[in-house]
Amino acid sequence: MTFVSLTELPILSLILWLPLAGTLLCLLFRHSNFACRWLALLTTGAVLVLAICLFVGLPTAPGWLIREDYAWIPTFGIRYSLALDGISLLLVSLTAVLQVAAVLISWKQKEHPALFYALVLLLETGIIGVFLATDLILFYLFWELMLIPMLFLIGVWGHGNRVYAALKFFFFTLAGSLCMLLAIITLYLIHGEQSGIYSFALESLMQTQLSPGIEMLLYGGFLLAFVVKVPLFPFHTWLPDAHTEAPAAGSVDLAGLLLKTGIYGLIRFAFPLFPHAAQQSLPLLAVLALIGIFYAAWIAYVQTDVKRVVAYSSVAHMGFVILGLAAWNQLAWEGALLLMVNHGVTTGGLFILIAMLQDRTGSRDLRALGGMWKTLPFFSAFFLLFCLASLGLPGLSNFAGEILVLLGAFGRWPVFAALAAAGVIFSAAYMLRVVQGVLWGPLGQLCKIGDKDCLHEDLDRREWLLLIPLALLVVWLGIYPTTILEPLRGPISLLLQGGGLP
Amino acid sequence: MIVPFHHLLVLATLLFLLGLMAVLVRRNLIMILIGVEIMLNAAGLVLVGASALWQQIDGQVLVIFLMALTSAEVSISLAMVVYLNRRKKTVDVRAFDELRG
Amino acid sequence: MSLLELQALLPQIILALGATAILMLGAWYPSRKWILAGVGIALVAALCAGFVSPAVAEVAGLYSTGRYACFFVIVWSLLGAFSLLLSLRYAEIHDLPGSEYSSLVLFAACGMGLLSAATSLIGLFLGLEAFTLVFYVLIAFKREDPRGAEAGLKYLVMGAVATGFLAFGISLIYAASGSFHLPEAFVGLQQTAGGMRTIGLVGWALILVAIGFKVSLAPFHLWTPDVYQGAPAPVTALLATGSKGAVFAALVPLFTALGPLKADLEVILWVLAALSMLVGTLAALPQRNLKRMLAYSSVVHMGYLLTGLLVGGRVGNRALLFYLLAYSIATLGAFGVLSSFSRVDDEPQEYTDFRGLGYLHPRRSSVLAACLLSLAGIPPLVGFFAKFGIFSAALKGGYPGLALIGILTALASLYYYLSPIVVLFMQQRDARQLRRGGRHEYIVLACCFAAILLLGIYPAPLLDLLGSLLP
Amino acid sequence: MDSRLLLLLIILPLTGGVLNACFGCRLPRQMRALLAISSVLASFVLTLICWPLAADGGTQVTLFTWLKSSGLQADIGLFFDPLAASMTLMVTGVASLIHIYAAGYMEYEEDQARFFALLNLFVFAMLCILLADNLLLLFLGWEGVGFCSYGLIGFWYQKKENALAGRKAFIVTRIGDLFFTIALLWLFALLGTVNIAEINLRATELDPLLITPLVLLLLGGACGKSAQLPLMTWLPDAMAGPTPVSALIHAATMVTAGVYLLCRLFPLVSLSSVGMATIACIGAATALYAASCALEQREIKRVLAYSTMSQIGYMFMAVGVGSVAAAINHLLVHAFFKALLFMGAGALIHLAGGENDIFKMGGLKQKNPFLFWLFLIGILCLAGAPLTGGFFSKDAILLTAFSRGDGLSAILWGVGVFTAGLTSFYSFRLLYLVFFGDYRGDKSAHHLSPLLIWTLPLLALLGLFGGLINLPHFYGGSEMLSHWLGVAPALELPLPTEIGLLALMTLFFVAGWLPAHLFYRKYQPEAETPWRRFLLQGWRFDALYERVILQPYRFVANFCWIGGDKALIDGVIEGIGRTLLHWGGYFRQLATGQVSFYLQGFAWGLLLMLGWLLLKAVT
Repeated sequence: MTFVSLTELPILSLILWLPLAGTLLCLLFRHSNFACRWLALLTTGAVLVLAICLFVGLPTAPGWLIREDYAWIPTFGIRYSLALDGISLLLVSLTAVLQVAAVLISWKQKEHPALFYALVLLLETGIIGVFLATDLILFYLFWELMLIPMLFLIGVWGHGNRVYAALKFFFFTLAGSLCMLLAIITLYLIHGEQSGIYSFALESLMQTQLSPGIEMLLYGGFLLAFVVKVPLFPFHTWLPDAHTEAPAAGSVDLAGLLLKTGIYGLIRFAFPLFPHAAQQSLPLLAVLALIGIFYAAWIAYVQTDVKRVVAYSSVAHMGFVILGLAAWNQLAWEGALLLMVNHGVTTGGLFILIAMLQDRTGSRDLRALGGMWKTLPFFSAFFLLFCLASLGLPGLSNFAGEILVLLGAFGRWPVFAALAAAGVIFSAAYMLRVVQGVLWGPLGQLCKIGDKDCLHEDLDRREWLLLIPLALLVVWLGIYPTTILEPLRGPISLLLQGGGLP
Repeated sequence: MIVPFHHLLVLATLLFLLGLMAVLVRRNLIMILIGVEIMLNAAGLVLVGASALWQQIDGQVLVIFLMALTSAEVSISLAMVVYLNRRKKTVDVRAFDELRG
Repeated sequence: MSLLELQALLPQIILALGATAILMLGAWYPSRKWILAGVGIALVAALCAGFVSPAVAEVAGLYSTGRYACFFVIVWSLLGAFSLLLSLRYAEIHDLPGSEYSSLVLFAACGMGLLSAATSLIGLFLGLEAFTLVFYVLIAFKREDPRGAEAGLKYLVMGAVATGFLAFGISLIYAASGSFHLPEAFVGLQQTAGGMRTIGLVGWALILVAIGFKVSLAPFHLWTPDVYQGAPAPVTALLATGSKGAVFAALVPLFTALGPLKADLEVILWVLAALSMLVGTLAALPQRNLKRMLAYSSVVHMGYLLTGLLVGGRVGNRALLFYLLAYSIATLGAFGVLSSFSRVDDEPQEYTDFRGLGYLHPRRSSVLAACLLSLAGIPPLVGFFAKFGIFSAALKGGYPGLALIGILTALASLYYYLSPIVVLFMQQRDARQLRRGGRHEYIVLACCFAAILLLGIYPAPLLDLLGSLLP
Repeated sequence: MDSRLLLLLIILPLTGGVLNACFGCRLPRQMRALLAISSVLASFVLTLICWPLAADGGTQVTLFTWLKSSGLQADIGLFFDPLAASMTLMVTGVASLIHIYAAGYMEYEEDQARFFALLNLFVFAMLCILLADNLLLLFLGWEGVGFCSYGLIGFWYQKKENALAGRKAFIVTRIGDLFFTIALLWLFALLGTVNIAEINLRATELDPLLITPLVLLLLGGACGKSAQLPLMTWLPDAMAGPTPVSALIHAATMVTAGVYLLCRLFPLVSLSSVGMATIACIGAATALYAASCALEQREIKRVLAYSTMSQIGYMFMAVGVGSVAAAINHLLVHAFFKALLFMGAGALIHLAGGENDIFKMGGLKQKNPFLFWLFLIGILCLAGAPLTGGFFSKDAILLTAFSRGDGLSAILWGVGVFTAGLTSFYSFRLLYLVFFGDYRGDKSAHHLSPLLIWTLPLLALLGLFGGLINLPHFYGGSEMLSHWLGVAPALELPLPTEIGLLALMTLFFVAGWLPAHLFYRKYQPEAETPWRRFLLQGWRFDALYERVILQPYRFVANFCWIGGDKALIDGVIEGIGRTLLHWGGYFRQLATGQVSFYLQGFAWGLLLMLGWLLLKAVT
């Protein structure tokens, strides 16, 4: 597929609304479990195909690659404008991949399957929308659109303390985003008064002249919304609860995608709109990121719930990403975005594996598990691989991102980078504790040898299908990250120059 | 105008306050309704006076409307009083506090 | 009053005469089918308002017949029709007399139409009282229900006192300015000085008390939860939407005409708005009764609307009207679901009644959830753009404090809006029997749902329309 | 010759490892071992073929660019120079032998595929360290060997201690890696490159003040991997792994990676005299410490583990006193004889029926005299018996230290000589306890695969004659290795001094051997004394670290979780929520249900409004 033919279709809209169409169809055929799950798979698969076409077919250029722009609510100056550059392309692709995984991992969903798949698809629309929108209100719309499906996914299909977790997730993120809404409106009004044109378009709003105080205030609003989502210490406490209680698909989406929307928001909106305030905030971001790296790694070490460990590890990894952003140079940013994608794949994979584990043993408790390599060797091999990737073993995906972040960050914050490197030790500590608790040792309390319940089945065909691509991705991104770094280079250098847009 | 408007205004205000006091202080439903009537009549008084003051008929028109309205209101409220009395054997408003919180 | 003026007031007359006719005929042929007839009459009135262009701009110096007024006549007529549709099954299972009920609702719609069209204080008074009197009856319409009677009593007493305030306030303003007609009344008030001006302002304060009661602004809101709880669900729907909306619809031209006088009232309105938002939110937080929660939440919404009113101007008023419609649709939907869930013996109100209902009745529960989320202002539902409009108007109009309070209360409001949703979808299913609804209810709910969604995704036409209605 | 052949060096073991990992369980049993052995053997042959490429400053070859960003360029690129070549030859050679040995040793294991996959991957990672042309690739290998070591130590994972030992090894070495990482980051920040050759070339551009901390950081990395003080606690525990693993990873190759790193970056390292001194001191201290611990160990592999630590201490000392050739020479010779010793120990353990404790062995000489002779060669090399490979290599180190002539070097030399005596003592203690006297164990011998014996003689020869590769002129040698590596030959000392030192060394060897001969030739049970227990437990460093590092770590972690996350952050946020609900309760109570009260609301509202208007009218 060539560049020209791609742009002739409204391909961005297509990729954006396809999942929504899937949602509606799922609700329509809600009485057939079979139809719903295949619909969900087909839809996410179609999105994946489209995303791959884009990824392969589009050139690596710094600016927007494709744009769509239509009037929507002229009264407020809101436009339906979508645009895709290297960064969004990458994240949309990640979304497409992980959503297929999310559908596959919930293939045997028994409770209200139609609603479940519908919500997963709706979530996909929301996430892709966030990555594509360039009108601030449109962006906000998708930003909030992600919340409701996630709320339901956690609240309805979650584990034990799900309602608490769901509401906590919802309130944390919403508190942040309402601040952002206020800031967006203020910015819009200031811009309108200055130029006479009331518009929410990113390009226009970037031209706004702001006094330092106001800029800082508005930036604070944006920042709050995004760092809660990322999440940065001390706004992270929703995450362990949400990740832990969410069903598998929910955890995958949360860790793999929702956290990324926060980072994306920072680099696409918060930084370019308020360049001076952003510069001033970098030390703060770096400090918080560093605290997060340590703090989360420490807490992860004493958790007994596997999911909780992985959840806290996400906080630590996101700390690395933010540290990279705070370093504000090409190297660190490329690393940060790379790490973001890598984290999506590895943590997504881990959550998938934990779901499989829970399916088989009914437990996620490190104290009760153990010796899985004996009964589930293939599962265990994958588990080990993803854990190693997560702890940053060179040659697997996360390392490439982490080392770039550290190399870049060292140029600006040598001490912070050196300390952050220490975080890698802690990540080894808690990750190996998980490996120890799940794979090694004698068979856990849950099963004594000879127990009939203990004869777990190793991976079935669907699970192989699910894990192999992810594992390949983990290795591929580890040894040949150029695939991703290449398209990122141009957009990042544009963003760093402060222009941010072509 | 024989009576200065200010005097009338003072009288009406006093009437209104009296009515209001009745509404606030009394616990008997009938008494409260009578208080309301007094308040409305205070309004009527002002309207008539103002009508005279401005040499217009509009105020008096409203007074007529007011009277019609009062009668309608009274008929409804008395029906309600009868009904409530039949139900709880009392016209003390304090008895009706099942809905709260 | 000429024939032309009658023709100009045709929609309201259709409503009033239709109501009378139904009342009369119903005495001879008692049937619940009269409710459907009422629906028909309301629709005819709406059509009439939409397509028959009035010959005169103002009727008797009381009512405007402009596009603004026509629009609201249509809205309230439709609301009346919807409310009647909601009542069809409800009246049947609770054995309510059809013709009386139908005619009362039509009268109420007529009164709301008149109120929205009022251009003079007399018109305002008459319109307001026309539907207030109707509500005295409607709220206590379920005679066998003690809660209904108590609610009726409370509304009656409070309403009567409020009427007293309103009448006295109007009379004071008239005394100060010498006119009931809107621009003149205020112009007169401005020109007078000293004592008379003070009297006028006192009159305003009294009117604000009455209005505060009608739309339940804090601290005049205390009746709201009790009455909502006691009244039959379809009546509550009408009460929560029409009776408040019509007042705001009337206040828009009133405040536009207010001119510089507004400065005197600004602080009072500011405080009322802020207080309503805060008090309503806080009181709604611990509620476990859906109707009472919606009552308190309506107090909050009135605070938002008042913010829009305070900002005024084209931007503020457009935001207000949009918000008003968004609020009305969502509230109608919510109460519609409630009334469709009601059975002979019970009407679900407590959250525990809704446990797990989401999977028993997925469609209606979804509508309820959508309505609640729209009220909370979650995109892509209409409530979002409504709130967005109000907040941006507040910021633009120089009320960042109110915008901030608005944002904070919107955040807190999610707690009480989500609670019923959590109960509906995230708790164990109750084994209790189904709650079947009627076809007519489904029509209303479908309309509400569609409106919530469509207006949420594409509000541009409605915004343009509202913009064109405003001067 | 096509330089791209070099790439095959690392690709072959990688392929073998990956194939075994992915499809090993589907392959027939013999195929797994065969695959692994052939891939490593092929690498060995290839090294020999490629040998000429190392001459003339070496050959550089790139497979593809791994990481490329502004200013950073890290290739999957190899640099084959004499240093790397000699190490590669040793590693592939020893690894081939150990693979063959392992095929016999692990004959009846269940999870052979995992074992050989990890072993092959280890060779791949080790070769990455040796051949990497940039620090990032080196780091990849560095962590890779760490992981493989982790996996192999915990190979018998069902015993919890094994897996824990693997974890300990991984994490402790990772602490060292942290310093290495920081050094890497810093070097990149200073020089803008991670290419090793370039760093060495441009090291002189660096601010002298910065070089010392950089060298210390590199030393930290090396300490972790090479089990030097203070990061040495993992190595004795690592003996939980299968014996071939101990032989390959924890004796011959991985643990010497630290030495290799320092040699690789020697042009940089040598710029800091403080750094060099620290390296030498750490080496000497570890040598002494480990030797003292080895005196009282009861398990055969732990004795060897401490001896390894001690010998690596010598190598560090060599680097520290500036003699790369001596270090590498000792590294190579040590690799041969230590592999020999470990593999022999493995065979002995089989002979003793899986028994580890040397006090429960004894008399094994009769069971397998051939093994005894092979083991004896290893012991002699370790103890530094004159004219063995171990003697020459160790002597070269001490000689260099002595010849430097400053006070510190003298002390180092003294420690080295004393440690040599200790080494001699514990080596013979081991020998006597295992081979002499009567069999004290109660288990019957396992079947001994011929592979377990016949891989040893070659190593024994290499160990015995390893001294020849860098024989000083004094003995009539030509210092081949020094020339090959292109470093300055050792200093020539006056003849009498040389002879005096030689005599001294011999004296210390005998001084070590004699007491061992007296005490242990005939077995007598030993009473346990606190002193012995102290040495047995490695000076109780584990307990110290537990108290000083691990317990506080757990405390902080728990504090952050319970005090920070739960109590503080969640507490504040939930507190806000609860407060709001609480206030809400008050506002809710306002709706008393009493109409009169509601009406008062009207009155108060009105009053306030009127009050305000009045206030406004007045002002």
